Amino acid sequence: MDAFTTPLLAGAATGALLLIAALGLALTFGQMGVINMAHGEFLMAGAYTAYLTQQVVTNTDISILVALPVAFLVAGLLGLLLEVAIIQWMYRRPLDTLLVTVGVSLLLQQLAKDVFGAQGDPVHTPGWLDGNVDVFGYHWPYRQMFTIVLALAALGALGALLKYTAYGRQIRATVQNRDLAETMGVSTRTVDRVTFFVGSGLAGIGGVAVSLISGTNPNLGTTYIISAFLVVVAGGLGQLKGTVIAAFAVGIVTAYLTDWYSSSMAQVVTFGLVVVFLQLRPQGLFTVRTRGLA
Amino acid sequence: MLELRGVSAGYGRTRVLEDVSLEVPDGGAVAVMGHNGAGKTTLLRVAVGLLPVMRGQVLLDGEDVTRFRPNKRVARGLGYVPQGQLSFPQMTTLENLQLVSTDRAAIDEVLDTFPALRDLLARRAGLLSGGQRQQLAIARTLLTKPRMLILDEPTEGIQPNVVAEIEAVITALTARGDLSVLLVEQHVGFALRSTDAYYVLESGRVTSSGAGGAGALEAVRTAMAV
Amino acid sequence: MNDDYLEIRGLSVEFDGFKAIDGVDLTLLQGRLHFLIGPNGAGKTTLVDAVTGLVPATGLARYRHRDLLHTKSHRIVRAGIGRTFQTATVFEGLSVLQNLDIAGGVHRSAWRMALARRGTPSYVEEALETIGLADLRDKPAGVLAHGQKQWLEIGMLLVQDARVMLLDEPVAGMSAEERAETGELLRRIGRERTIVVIEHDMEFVRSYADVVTVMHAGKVLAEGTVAEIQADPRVQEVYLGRQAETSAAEASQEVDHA
Amino acid sequence: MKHLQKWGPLVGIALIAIALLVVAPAVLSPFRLNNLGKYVCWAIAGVGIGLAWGRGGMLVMGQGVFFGLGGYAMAMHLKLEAAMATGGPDAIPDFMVLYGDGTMPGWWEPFRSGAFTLFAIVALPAVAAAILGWAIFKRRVKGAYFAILTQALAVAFATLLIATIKQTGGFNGLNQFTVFFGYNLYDPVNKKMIYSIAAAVLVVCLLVVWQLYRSRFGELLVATRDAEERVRFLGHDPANIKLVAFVVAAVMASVGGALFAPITGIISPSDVDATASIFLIAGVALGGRALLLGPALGALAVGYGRTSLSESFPDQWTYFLGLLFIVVILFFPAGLGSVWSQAVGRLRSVVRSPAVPKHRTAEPAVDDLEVAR
Amino acid sequence: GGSKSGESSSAESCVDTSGDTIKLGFLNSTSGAMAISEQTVRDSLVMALEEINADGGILGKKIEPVVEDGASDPAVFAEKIEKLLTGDCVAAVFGGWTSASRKAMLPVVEADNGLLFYPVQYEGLEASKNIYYTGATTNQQIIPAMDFLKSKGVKTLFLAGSDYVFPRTANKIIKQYAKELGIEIVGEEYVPLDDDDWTTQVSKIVKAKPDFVFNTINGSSNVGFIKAYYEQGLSPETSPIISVSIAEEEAPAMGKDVTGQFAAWNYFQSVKSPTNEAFIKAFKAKYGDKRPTSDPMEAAYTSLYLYKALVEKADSFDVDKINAAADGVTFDAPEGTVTIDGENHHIAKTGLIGRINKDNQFDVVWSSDAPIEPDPFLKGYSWWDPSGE
Ligand SMILES: Nc1ncnc2c1ncn2[C@@H]1O[C@H](COP(=O)(O)OP(=O)(O)OP(=O)(O)O)[C@@H](O)[C@H]1O
Ligand SMILES: Nc1ncnc2c1ncn2[C@@H]1O[C@H](COP(=O)(O)OP(=O)(O)OP(=O)(O)O)[C@@H](O)[C@H]1O
Ligand SMILES: NC(N)=O
Ligand SMILES: [Mg+2]
Ligand SMILES: [Mg+2]
Repeated sequence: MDAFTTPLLAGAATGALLLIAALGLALTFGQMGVINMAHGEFLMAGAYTAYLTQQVVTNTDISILVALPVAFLVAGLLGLLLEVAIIQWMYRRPLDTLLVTVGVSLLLQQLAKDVFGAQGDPVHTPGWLDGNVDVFGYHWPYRQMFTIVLALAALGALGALLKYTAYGRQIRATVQNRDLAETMGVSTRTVDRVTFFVGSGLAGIGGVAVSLISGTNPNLGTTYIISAFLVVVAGGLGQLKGTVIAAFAVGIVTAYLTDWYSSSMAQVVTFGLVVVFLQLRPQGLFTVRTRGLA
Repeated sequence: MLELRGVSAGYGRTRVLEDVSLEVPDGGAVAVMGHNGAGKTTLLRVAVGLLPVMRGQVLLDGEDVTRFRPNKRVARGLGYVPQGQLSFPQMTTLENLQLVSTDRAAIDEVLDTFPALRDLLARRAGLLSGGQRQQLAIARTLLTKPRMLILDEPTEGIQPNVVAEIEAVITALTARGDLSVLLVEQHVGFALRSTDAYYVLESGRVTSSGAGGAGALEAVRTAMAV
Repeated sequence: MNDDYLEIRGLSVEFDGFKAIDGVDLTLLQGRLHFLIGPNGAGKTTLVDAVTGLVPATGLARYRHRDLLHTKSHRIVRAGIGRTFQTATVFEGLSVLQNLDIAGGVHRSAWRMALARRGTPSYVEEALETIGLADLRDKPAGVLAHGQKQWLEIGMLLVQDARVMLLDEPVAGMSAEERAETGELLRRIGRERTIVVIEHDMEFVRSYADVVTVMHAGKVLAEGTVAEIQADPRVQEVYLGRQAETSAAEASQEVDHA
Repeated sequence: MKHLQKWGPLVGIALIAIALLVVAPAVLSPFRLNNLGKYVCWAIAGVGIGLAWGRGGMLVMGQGVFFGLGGYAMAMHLKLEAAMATGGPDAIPDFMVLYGDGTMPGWWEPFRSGAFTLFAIVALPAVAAAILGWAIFKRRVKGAYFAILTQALAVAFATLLIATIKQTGGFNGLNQFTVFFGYNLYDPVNKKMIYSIAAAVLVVCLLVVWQLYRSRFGELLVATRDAEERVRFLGHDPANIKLVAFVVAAVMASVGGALFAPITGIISPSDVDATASIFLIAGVALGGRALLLGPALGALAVGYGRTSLSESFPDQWTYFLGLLFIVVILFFPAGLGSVWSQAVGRLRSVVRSPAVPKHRTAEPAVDDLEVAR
Repeated sequence: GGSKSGESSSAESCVDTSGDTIKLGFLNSTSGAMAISEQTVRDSLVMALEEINADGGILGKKIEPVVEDGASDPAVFAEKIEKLLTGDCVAAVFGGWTSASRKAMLPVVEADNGLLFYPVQYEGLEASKNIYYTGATTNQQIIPAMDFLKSKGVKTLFLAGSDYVFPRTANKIIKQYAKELGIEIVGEEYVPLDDDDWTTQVSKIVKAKPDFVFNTINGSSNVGFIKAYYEQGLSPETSPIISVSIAEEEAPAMGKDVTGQFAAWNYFQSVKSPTNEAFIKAFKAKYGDKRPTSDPMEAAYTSLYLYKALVEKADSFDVDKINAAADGVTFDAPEGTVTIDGENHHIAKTGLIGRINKDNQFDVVWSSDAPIEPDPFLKGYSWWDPSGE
């Protein structure tokens, strides 16, 4: 039984982590078309925020809870800064954003190393997350459940934002036709900034979750960025539903493969499976088509 | 209402408009005519703010809005229907409208003008036919409740009886006296019927202008048949 | 009878339960300018899409014994059927000349593809003159105005030597003079070709149509000469509208002036 | 004027040839020349990227995979040559004894033959790219999907190499070569020879793309980049057009990798992973992806920049590198080469470069991303 | 043209010994994934250099460091060491961490007949006349750790390592020795170096209930492993860990109280000796009170002093003369007296096992007492079969 449950539950937690990272990307990449390779470093910023918060709020039981909104803010502001300084000039050439943000990612990594040192810093798991519950032989850590809850909460909040507010329509309109949106009275500048802020902020929250797994280190972002992009792509650009399914699918499939073979082979095979999957659904899970050549 | 003063504009290093001046009075309707590539669309893009000027000024209600972004000009009452049946393809017809206003009554009102759209509310705009998209585009702009409509070949691709409908709407709105119109149109007859002044554009310059009406037909034809 | 006609029988196209085309029969003969009109959303573009492999369809569409509904788009083109698009799509990064040259390249061998173009092929030169873009030959097509792009598209069909041309609103956005020029052009090239034109401008239809088919709600509503069509109350009802008479009168006046 | 236009590119290639083949060997120390050789290998891959990305619009983020195929193919041969030089014709590479069970996998066997290796360096990437490209392009995967997919492949490829220590040397990669097709690799004269081969290969690659760019295929490729679906209605299958460019780019990357191994004396997963692939792209972007000479010169410049920046500022150089990416892409979207060609263009007052039109204001940004498809 | 294989040409040294300074190269990754570990090595090299210079230098010449970044990329290490040796004409190079970087530098340093001092414990099975290995080889760290486990009565062992050469080779040795010792290996798991997620693997440890876990994980991945280990309810009481890459620097970075876990090294900050006290004092004075000292940085520090001792014994910076004089050169290092083996260029080191206390320091619980002679090829161990599994 545990051979079945362990990868399922552990994989779901990995998937949740991917989901938080990918949700931000689903906004900045899926909605706005910006390929932000520095998104991983926003994750890293979230992790360092968790560490710094613990220096201030020394009670680790509450510091993580404090860290969540602070990390959202920190990473969000970083994202905003990136948008204002660089991205705003590049909306008409999305593929180029990839290269610019690679540069930003290099800068941020080096900066983290110079500020915090090459050695990682510890982030302590709060007492109430320190433990596990036995699920058919798998000692399911509370921390993993917390990650899943966190991801679902982020998903719910983002989903509501997109669905029930005018902002949701505005962001879609902006990405689909910037000029037209502008002439429909949408302030595309505001939309861009809000979107980048929220998308990057989500990465900050993901970073707090990651810090509970691996503490902090300057290279933390690189670990997640490509999988997160892959999730967004497999899920279909601009479709939250697809992103969710893809995140959990990648997390759980990887966990089973890890269980059966090895971590390395699991990575290789999962990437391979995504490629095969895109053969079947070339535009991702749920991306919708329009007519003609447009 | 809207005034262009000595505007030059273009793309990259190529100039398309050369020292164009034009005025649309409050409640007035102006037609711009010219051959393909004369710069009509460019002129309208400058007016809405999608294209920066190289020289000259754009004034709205006497205020210099040359540096305003389009959405600010829209907030001040400009409504723009671009050429090319543009829509937000991944959003449904209804969402396209709701982007502008979620007021159910207002939406109903424009749907009465374009009844064909009623059956298409749940369809994604990218799946509509060309003419359906154009109707949607006009409806969407009307929904912004503009004080001034800027229309770039609004009847292109629209079936004749709907063209007549659009013409009637424009006439009705201008007749109320609170709507100004700047219209680019290839159907000279339609254009002149709906407006009270015209400008002819040749290679980016205004080569002739005058009062509208049926009498202007001959003048425009000569101006354009160079 | 020669083989050079396009035959459509019982053609249907369905999108998620919505029948955009519903059992259309059409025979398109060589040498006649065939116009396809009908309300927005009647299925005209979809019909062309179906015949050129852009959307899946059922029924039958045949040209020179070739079953078009089961042929890939690029092979349909190779079989001699060309089309333009309702929103003109040309290669923005290439010059007008290059656009035309590429269009003439379908039957070039791999080896000749690897070689550079030397000079301007005569058929490209001819097309440039025909569509009146000779002066703009070195301009990137991306900077052409709307109408110029539409001419370029027609020019591309010319060098492609398409035997069947399906033109989706080719004169939309053109001035009256330009329409007239385009109409004459179509008439000239239409003699040895099968040409289908989708159009809403009734003045243009009146001036150049040999046959008119009216579509409505995915079906063929009527077919005949312009006069027959204009007299058809059903067509007036769904398409031409109450003002059909007045606008016809006005249009003839405009023509007189032209 | 017309002549300049026609022969200008050839003059440029000739200048590069003279600089690399005559001037550099005369003025550079053996070490610097060897370094230059390494950049030349990247430039060879870069030329291919210029074709696929600059002209074909395919942002190939995983060229490390092909670079690696060639690099490892060559390295396997050199490893076997080194083993056979000391241990006789049946000798196997040292690491297989150290980390493995002292047996060699069968698929290594053919690489004992130099001829087979040379064949494999071309055939392996060609076949791999053809299969991959066919699958990807026929399914019309493009834009950002394509970019991220290829990047993921580079990650998977590097992970696979690391995980197969016994067959590929894992994280360590393959190194400690001593002989290159019979020539002693420690002899400076021979190193110079290998450098010259690399430089000559680069020149040949430039000539190949020069011909491709001016050919009708080159125009068709640009057409496919700009309006892929429209190409279908000219009677071409865009997948085939893209496939050709993709395969040519893959082979060039592979050849670059194959020369990289003897020049640097090592090929390891970090030379072929996602980061390495991005650096390949960076050079091309810097130089100007749609230009003829831009990708090669850009790759050389990035290679040189990495070396000299890290020598001058060993602790801060990644800042400079990061800034370089940002500044170049932000301010010179068509690459530094475009500054030059624009200046020339202004002189002639004709812009004939089939590069991306500068102002595409009328188009929605989604076009490049294919969101709307 | 060029010569066919056979006549190996030994490069002429370009080291300039005429001035009153001597150039040495420091080649560590200060960017990329390995910067985490290698930065500390760089720090202690710099400290040793300052001490030596303050003390009059080597043979009266002040050391002039030439610093380079290996960028965590073996090919860069190969390029940079060549640059240091042939361009800057340094007399010796200090650095490298991963075996990949060392393997990449080896042919270069041999071809140029230069010197490399490599300060990290590694998987052995190598000896080059141009490299001095000042970290442990397997019989000075892995094998003592196994002896320690045997002495604790361990019956079952679980192997957890990063997926690269050092852990895989170390585990190959461990498995063969375990068979000899009658210890059963109940699981073996690897995770890529840059991967932090150990959940699935740890759940296998939970299931296997081993007496001990042998940890050959490198770098930041250790954090993920340790967190997953405690999360799933494992503890030093049930299945303690013995690590070969967790030192004083890493222990507090785990974000977990790792008291009671073990590590095998040749140096701990807690080692009691006057030299070590001085070393710790100097280090903290230079880098701050919070920075601990650890085995790799001690080995790096020692390597520079060993070089000084070598040069002074040979009375020359010439590589061949240094090599000729190498055997028996000693240095009173913080870890104790170390001695160079002139044959294999490794050094004799004392094997230590420490247990982590609540201050994240290691209490020595086992010691080989005397320095262990290096045996990189395990010639002295009859159970070792290089081509066995
Ligand atoms: N994005 C652009 N970049 C460069 N040049 C452009 C661009 N858009 C238009 N032009 C050029 O500007 C000129 C005027 O174009 P514009 O679209 O304003 O013409 P128009 O009068 O609206 O024509 P049409 O009746 O065909 O719509 C044309 O010659 C065209 O080549
Ligand atoms: N992929 C699709 N999915 C759903 N509905 C579609 C799709 N494609 C077309 N339609 C619908 O099919 C109908 C026919 O569209 P079509 O574009 O053929 O009309 P048309 O006759 O060309 O109209 P117009 O004159 O406005 O161009 C329209 O109602 C359109 O909304
Ligand atoms: N040599 C090591 N620890 O990689
Ligand atoms: Mg226009
Ligand atoms: Mg249509």
